[in-house]
Amino acid sequence: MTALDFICLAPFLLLASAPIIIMLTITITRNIKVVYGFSLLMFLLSFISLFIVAPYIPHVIAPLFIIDSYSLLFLAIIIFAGFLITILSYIYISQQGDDKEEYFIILFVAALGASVLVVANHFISFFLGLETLSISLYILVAYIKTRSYSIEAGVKFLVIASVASAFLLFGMGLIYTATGSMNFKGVASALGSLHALSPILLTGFVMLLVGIGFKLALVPFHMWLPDVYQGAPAPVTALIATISKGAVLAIALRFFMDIQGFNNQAIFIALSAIAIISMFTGNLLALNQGNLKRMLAYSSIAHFGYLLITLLAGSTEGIHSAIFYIASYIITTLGAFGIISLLSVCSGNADSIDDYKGLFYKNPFMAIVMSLAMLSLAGIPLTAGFIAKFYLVLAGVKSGLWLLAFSLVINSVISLYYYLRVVTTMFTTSDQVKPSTIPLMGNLVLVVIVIGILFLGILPAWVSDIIASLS
Amino acid sequence: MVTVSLEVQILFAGLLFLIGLVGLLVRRNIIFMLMSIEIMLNSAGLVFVIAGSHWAQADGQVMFIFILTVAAAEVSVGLALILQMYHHFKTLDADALNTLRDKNER
Amino acid sequence: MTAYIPFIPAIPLLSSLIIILFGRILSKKIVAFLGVGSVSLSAIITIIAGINFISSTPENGSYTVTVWNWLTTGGFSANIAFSVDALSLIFCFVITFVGALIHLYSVEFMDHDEGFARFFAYMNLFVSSMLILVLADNLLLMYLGWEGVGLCSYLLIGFWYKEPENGYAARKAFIVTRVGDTAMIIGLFLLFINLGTLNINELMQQASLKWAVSSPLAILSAALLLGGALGKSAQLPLQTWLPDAMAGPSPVSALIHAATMVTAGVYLIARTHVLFALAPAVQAAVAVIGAATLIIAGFSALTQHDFKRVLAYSTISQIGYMFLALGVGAWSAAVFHFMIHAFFKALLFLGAGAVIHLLHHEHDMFKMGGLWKKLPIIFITFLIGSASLAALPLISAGFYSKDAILWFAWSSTNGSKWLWLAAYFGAFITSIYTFRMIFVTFFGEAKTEPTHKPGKLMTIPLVVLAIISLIGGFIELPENFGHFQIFSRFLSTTLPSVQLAGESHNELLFQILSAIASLLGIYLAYLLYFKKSSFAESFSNSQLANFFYKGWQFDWLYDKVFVKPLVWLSEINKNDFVDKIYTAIAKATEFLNSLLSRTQQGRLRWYVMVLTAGVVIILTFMLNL
Amino acid sequence: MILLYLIIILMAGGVLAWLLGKRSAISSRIISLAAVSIDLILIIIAILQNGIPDDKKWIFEYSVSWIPKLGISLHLAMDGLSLLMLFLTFFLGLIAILISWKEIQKSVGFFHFNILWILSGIIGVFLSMDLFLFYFFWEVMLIPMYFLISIWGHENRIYASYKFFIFTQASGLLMFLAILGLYLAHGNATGYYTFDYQQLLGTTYNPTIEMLLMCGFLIAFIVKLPVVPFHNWLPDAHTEAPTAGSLILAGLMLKTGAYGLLRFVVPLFPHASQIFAPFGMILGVIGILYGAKLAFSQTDLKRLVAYTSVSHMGFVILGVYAFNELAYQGVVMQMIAHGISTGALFVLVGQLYERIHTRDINKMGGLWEQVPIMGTMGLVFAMASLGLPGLGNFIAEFLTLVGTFKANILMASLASVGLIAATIYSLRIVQKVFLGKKDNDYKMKDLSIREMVAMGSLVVAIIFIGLYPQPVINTAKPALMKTLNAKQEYYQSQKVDDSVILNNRTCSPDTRKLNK
Repeated sequence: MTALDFICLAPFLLLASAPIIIMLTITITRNIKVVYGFSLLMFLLSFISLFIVAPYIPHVIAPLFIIDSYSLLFLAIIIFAGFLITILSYIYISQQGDDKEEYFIILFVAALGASVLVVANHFISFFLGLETLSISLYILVAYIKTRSYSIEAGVKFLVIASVASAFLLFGMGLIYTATGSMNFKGVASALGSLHALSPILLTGFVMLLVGIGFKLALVPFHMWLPDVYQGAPAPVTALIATISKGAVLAIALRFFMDIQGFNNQAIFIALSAIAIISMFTGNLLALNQGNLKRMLAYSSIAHFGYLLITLLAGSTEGIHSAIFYIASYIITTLGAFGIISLLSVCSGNADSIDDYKGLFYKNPFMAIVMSLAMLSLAGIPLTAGFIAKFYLVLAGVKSGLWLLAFSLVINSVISLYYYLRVVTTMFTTSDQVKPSTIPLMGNLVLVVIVIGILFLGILPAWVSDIIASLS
Repeated sequence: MVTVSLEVQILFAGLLFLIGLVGLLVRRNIIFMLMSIEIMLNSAGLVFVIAGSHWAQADGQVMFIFILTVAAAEVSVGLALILQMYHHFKTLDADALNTLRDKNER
Repeated sequence: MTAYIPFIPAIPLLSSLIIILFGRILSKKIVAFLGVGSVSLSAIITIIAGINFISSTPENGSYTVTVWNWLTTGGFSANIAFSVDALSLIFCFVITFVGALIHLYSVEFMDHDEGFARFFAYMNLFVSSMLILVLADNLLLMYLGWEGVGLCSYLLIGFWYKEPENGYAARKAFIVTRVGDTAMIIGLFLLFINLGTLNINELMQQASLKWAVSSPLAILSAALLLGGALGKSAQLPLQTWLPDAMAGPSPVSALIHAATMVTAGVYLIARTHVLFALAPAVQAAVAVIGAATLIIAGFSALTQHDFKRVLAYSTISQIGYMFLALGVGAWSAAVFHFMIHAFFKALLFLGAGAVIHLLHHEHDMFKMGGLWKKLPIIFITFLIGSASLAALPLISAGFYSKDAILWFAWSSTNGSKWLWLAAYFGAFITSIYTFRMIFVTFFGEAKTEPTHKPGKLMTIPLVVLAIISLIGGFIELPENFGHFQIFSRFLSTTLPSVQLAGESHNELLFQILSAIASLLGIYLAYLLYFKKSSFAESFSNSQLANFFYKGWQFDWLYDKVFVKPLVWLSEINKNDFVDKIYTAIAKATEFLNSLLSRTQQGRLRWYVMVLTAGVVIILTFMLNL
Repeated sequence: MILLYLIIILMAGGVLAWLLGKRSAISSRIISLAAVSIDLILIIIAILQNGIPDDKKWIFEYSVSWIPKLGISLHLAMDGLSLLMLFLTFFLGLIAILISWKEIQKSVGFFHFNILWILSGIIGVFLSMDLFLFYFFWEVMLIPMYFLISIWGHENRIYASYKFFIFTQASGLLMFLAILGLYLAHGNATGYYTFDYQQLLGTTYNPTIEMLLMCGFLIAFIVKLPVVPFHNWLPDAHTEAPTAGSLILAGLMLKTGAYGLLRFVVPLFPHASQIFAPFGMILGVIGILYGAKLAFSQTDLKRLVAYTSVSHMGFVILGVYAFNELAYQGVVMQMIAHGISTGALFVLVGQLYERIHTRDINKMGGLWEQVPIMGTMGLVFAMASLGLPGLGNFIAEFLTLVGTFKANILMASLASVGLIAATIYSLRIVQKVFLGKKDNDYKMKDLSIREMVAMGSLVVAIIFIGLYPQPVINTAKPALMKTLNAKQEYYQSQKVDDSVILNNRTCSPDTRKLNK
């Protein structure tokens, strides 16, 4: 390993050192504030370290990692989201029982796992990153031991995620068997020499798809998502919805683009079908959902159905739009879950949509943020979601994916109904007036999110130019 | 030395995988389910070993070691969760875990 | 010199606006002054214009005053412009002169009504619209007036809005005439598209240049215009609204539903006579419709109990005469009859109104009686009016005007003996029902006592109109009888004279015949209703009489054919069946939602099962492809 | 630049009104009144200084790039048609604020924020010359309207607001797809990818693609217009919206559909429009008659008026597909006249509701006695709605029908039957509400000065354009001729040689004028 390798691994080293240092501090004294402050600092440092790394890209750390602009961008998104989630988590977790400090340890491990995923270009790093992420998520989901929901979600998540991992591994094994390489590029070049895909290879791809599809919660691997979303503590749900999914999408994109999966007719058709079914299933399931977290889970199924379009587009525009989409999706989802976790702090669990009745009159700012988030998810102009959808559809139709674009449109319409339901609920007057004041830091997070949503929605050119220039 | 063709070897691993999967589907006890998952993971490990030997690379075995490690970590977390599950639900029946579900309400 | 023409309609309009805007602040006296004064002023201006016109008749018989350009676009142009010629002057004169008298009458008639100001606002608006109608130099502006008078008619029929029946009658009037109007506006489209203008003079020139006689376009456009005329003038088959329109105050009936508005159809046809001449079939239809209407309405008038309804049917019948005249090409005879009819029918309505007013709003003639002694002035004037209506020979104006029509119905090129027979028979019936009215109301035993004597404001208009109804006929005497034809000479600049068919007949014979019909009718009425013949009683109870009474059941027919289906349709589809489609879509998605929702029942092994099944399906698919 | 200011003033005014609204309701009312007035004055001054050119140039134009990589720019431009629509927007906007003075007491600041943002979205739609921007504003006006309905509406407001939003959004998204398709079609043909309207004019496509793209645009506009059978959102939305909402919906938002047809559908897709024309006319006639029939069926006064909108908007699509100047002038006139007259009817219903808290016409009757001024206003606008000459609607309907008559005699004649139908329902309004026996014990006050100002100005406006429509006609003419020429040029060139490709001009982004 060279010094350059170390420089390039700086963000990872920082993220990896954080849990160790926190563990050490806990052995000395348990002070949540210190841990919290330190966590923020570490996220900040690792974010800054990205700029240190930036001049040296692209850099390959053979054979496991590749640090290029694409991964840096995802890293930035992940660390940024991690930073905001840390604040939300602190506000949320500090209201819970004892043993709060360990939460942050695991949070960092999860972030590390996600970070590894985005730089992985080898099955081993892929697998390790994924498992690091997953295992820490099991713990985080079940973190609130006193709540049976939390435990149930944790167990379910663990079992199904393990099954999915097994599928993934088996698939990787099969691909390795067929191609003799575990490196993405190696797989791709081996594929290039093949005329047709052998059954082993196809089975391998399908099983790999199970692993990825499970994490992205694409139909038919989506069943766990609502239960876990609902059972997990709100900040953890936010973590799953943003960091975990973002990282998995990053690796999926990288793998898919490397092997040029869209060129294979069978894979193309299968993925198109999954995309369309995911859109419809997600949106239809969300339609009458009374639990906000479950609703967002279903909506996320649909959104990742949309995102498959970028994969299938198979163009640089597709990748750009995917990055933009995931960025805006993450900021938007953070907004939604931010509100949920902040509200859960002041009034128990704010899961049910009914809990949001009259929010506009109790705390207009929160209601506005939530509305913005919902409208952004629905893809209404002035918000990030609109531009994201625009880029996505544009990339899709440029590659001639009219059917997918068309079903996206239909689904956008269906989805309007339930997004609007949330908005409407917040604006209906209710009798019960609970004071809902939120801590300053919480407000700060919300402000950042609002600015993010609006900025991406009104002046998307800046960000999209950055994305375009980096790749 | 009896040489067995690659296909047969893979088929064998696949069989193992299926056994795990079927076990997972038919057992309700959560501990048995975890064990089935272990079988599935190991069958995957087996594929890597087979492939490694087929291509005469060490990578497959490296991967296998990683799989073992990860499986161990998973099981440890799993067991901890099962403990908590028993604490809350007083049962190890996986089907009892259905408080989180669609309520079919408006 | 001609710049004052626009003031003729503008003054009543202005007055109307003032009353609408400030009606509640102004005292009754000022409102009355404005209302009567504005129309009188218009009348004076009209007379001045008439004198000027006669003294220096323009070469082509008309002159135009453009006020402003209304709209010009895409080859279409219409001005707010007024055109003055003999025809419009006569109409203007009748409208303003009779209008002024009726306004004057109304001051007393409406004295105790809470809607005094409103009444005069509407009336002035009406006069203004009517003047615009007759003065318009293009058909679009005429249509403005046309609809304006329709609106005022609607407002005034429903003037006593608290009675729902009045509102119903008003709506009926508006809607039925609107049916005709729609035909008319389609006619306007047709004319514009084919002739490129709606200016009446240009239109007539273009029509005669571009269209041959009986060309389909000419026939179609004339027929469509005729539709408008039928609606406004309450001719078959759109006559049903007029009897109900009597729900309005009597001055309204006098002005709008007797003297002026209902004759707008006559004006329209006379104004566009070139077009009708190009469409002989339509012109013949005008004559036939007129003949049929006059008989049908005459029979209905014969059986009515309501004082004003008799007059209403009589109006329909008399306009039938005018249409007949128009149909046979006797343009000036039609206009002449219009003028005379305006005088005597206004007189009759005002007289009837006065009677009703003084008898506590009693409308039923059979509950009146013996009034000749108690209300002598009203009786005498009413008698004069009736004589005119019944065309009492020599002394009444109505004789001269109606006789001309009868004569031309026979003798003109378009005439025929059947038309004459119908008209002749109609004249006979006319005198029966007219004098039935006289005998029933003014003779016999008194059943209801009048409350008080009519005041001066009421009697002066009656007397003035009565005088005119007597002497008005002398301005146009038949050729064999004085041959004093100032009226048709005046009109000759605008309307062509009637074409007589072949050899000259003996006009005198026809005059004597019609005199006989008139006198015979009066005698018959005398027998039936003065002597109280039992036949009158039995007839009025018969089915046939009831059929006539109900206006030949046209209302019943229309109710069944148009109103009922429409109401039925709107009742069954109140909630818009199209909505069901969208509701069904929403329901379908909700159904899918509940279906899918059943898959999410929280069972771990089911989740794994689905996952496995998914893998199997995808694998099968991919391996088979 | 002024065009951008117009939008910014409204948006900023909205935010300010919201912020101030928390402290004092009156200040947010005044702020919003001021914002709209400033816009109105600004545009009047600008027009007085600049005049209206007769040729086909824009009166004002402003362009700055927004997402340059995709050829998206903030391109605003105004011609006579937009100018008229702007006037209408500001005029009705002022009235909307005036009539809400007393009606809205809940969250006043947010209410005015919504009003002003709707208005800014609407003028954005009228000014956008970039299709992406157009779609952007098209959506911007929906959200605040949705809020307006769902927060300040009547009993069934939630349902209505969903319906409104989903209908318009669904159709809007289809248009969005079509916009992208157009973008690609143009880009593929010329190699120059842009959303700019002017550049996209005269794109050549293969007929099927053109048809599909046109349908995408069309669906958005005819849902907005609305045309039967896509009208179902309208009665609900209009009925449940607060008065200002109904006024803006009927008066302005429906007009964006008509505007879209004139500005985009016909010039961009001349050939497909020609094919679609007979169907468009049939839809128009169906709309006229079916809307009228439904209007006649209703007992809820607001719903009744809402259906009259459906009927009146039938004339618009009828006229649009007649493809001649007369009909187009009629369409523009209809947009304005209907905006005023139906808006006024909604205002009237709102005023009645404020006083007697019902919209059921069976519970009304004989109100004239107590509120003669209101009755007179009602009468005037009922007459406007039935197309009485002398009022603006007549000019509109007359011109539309004459124009249509030129194109298709049968359709024009059938549509004329709508005039009778209009008479039937309009008179029913007057009769049921103001006339007849008073068998209720409502104590009502007649219009206040504020209400009279609002209604009075509407009356004056409708009479003015009824008697002197020429200024409107002259203003709209160049824009309409442009639309017609776009279509005719296409046809002439097609006649000369089918294979001539219209579009081999070379476009470069620099040729666009930046700021006038």
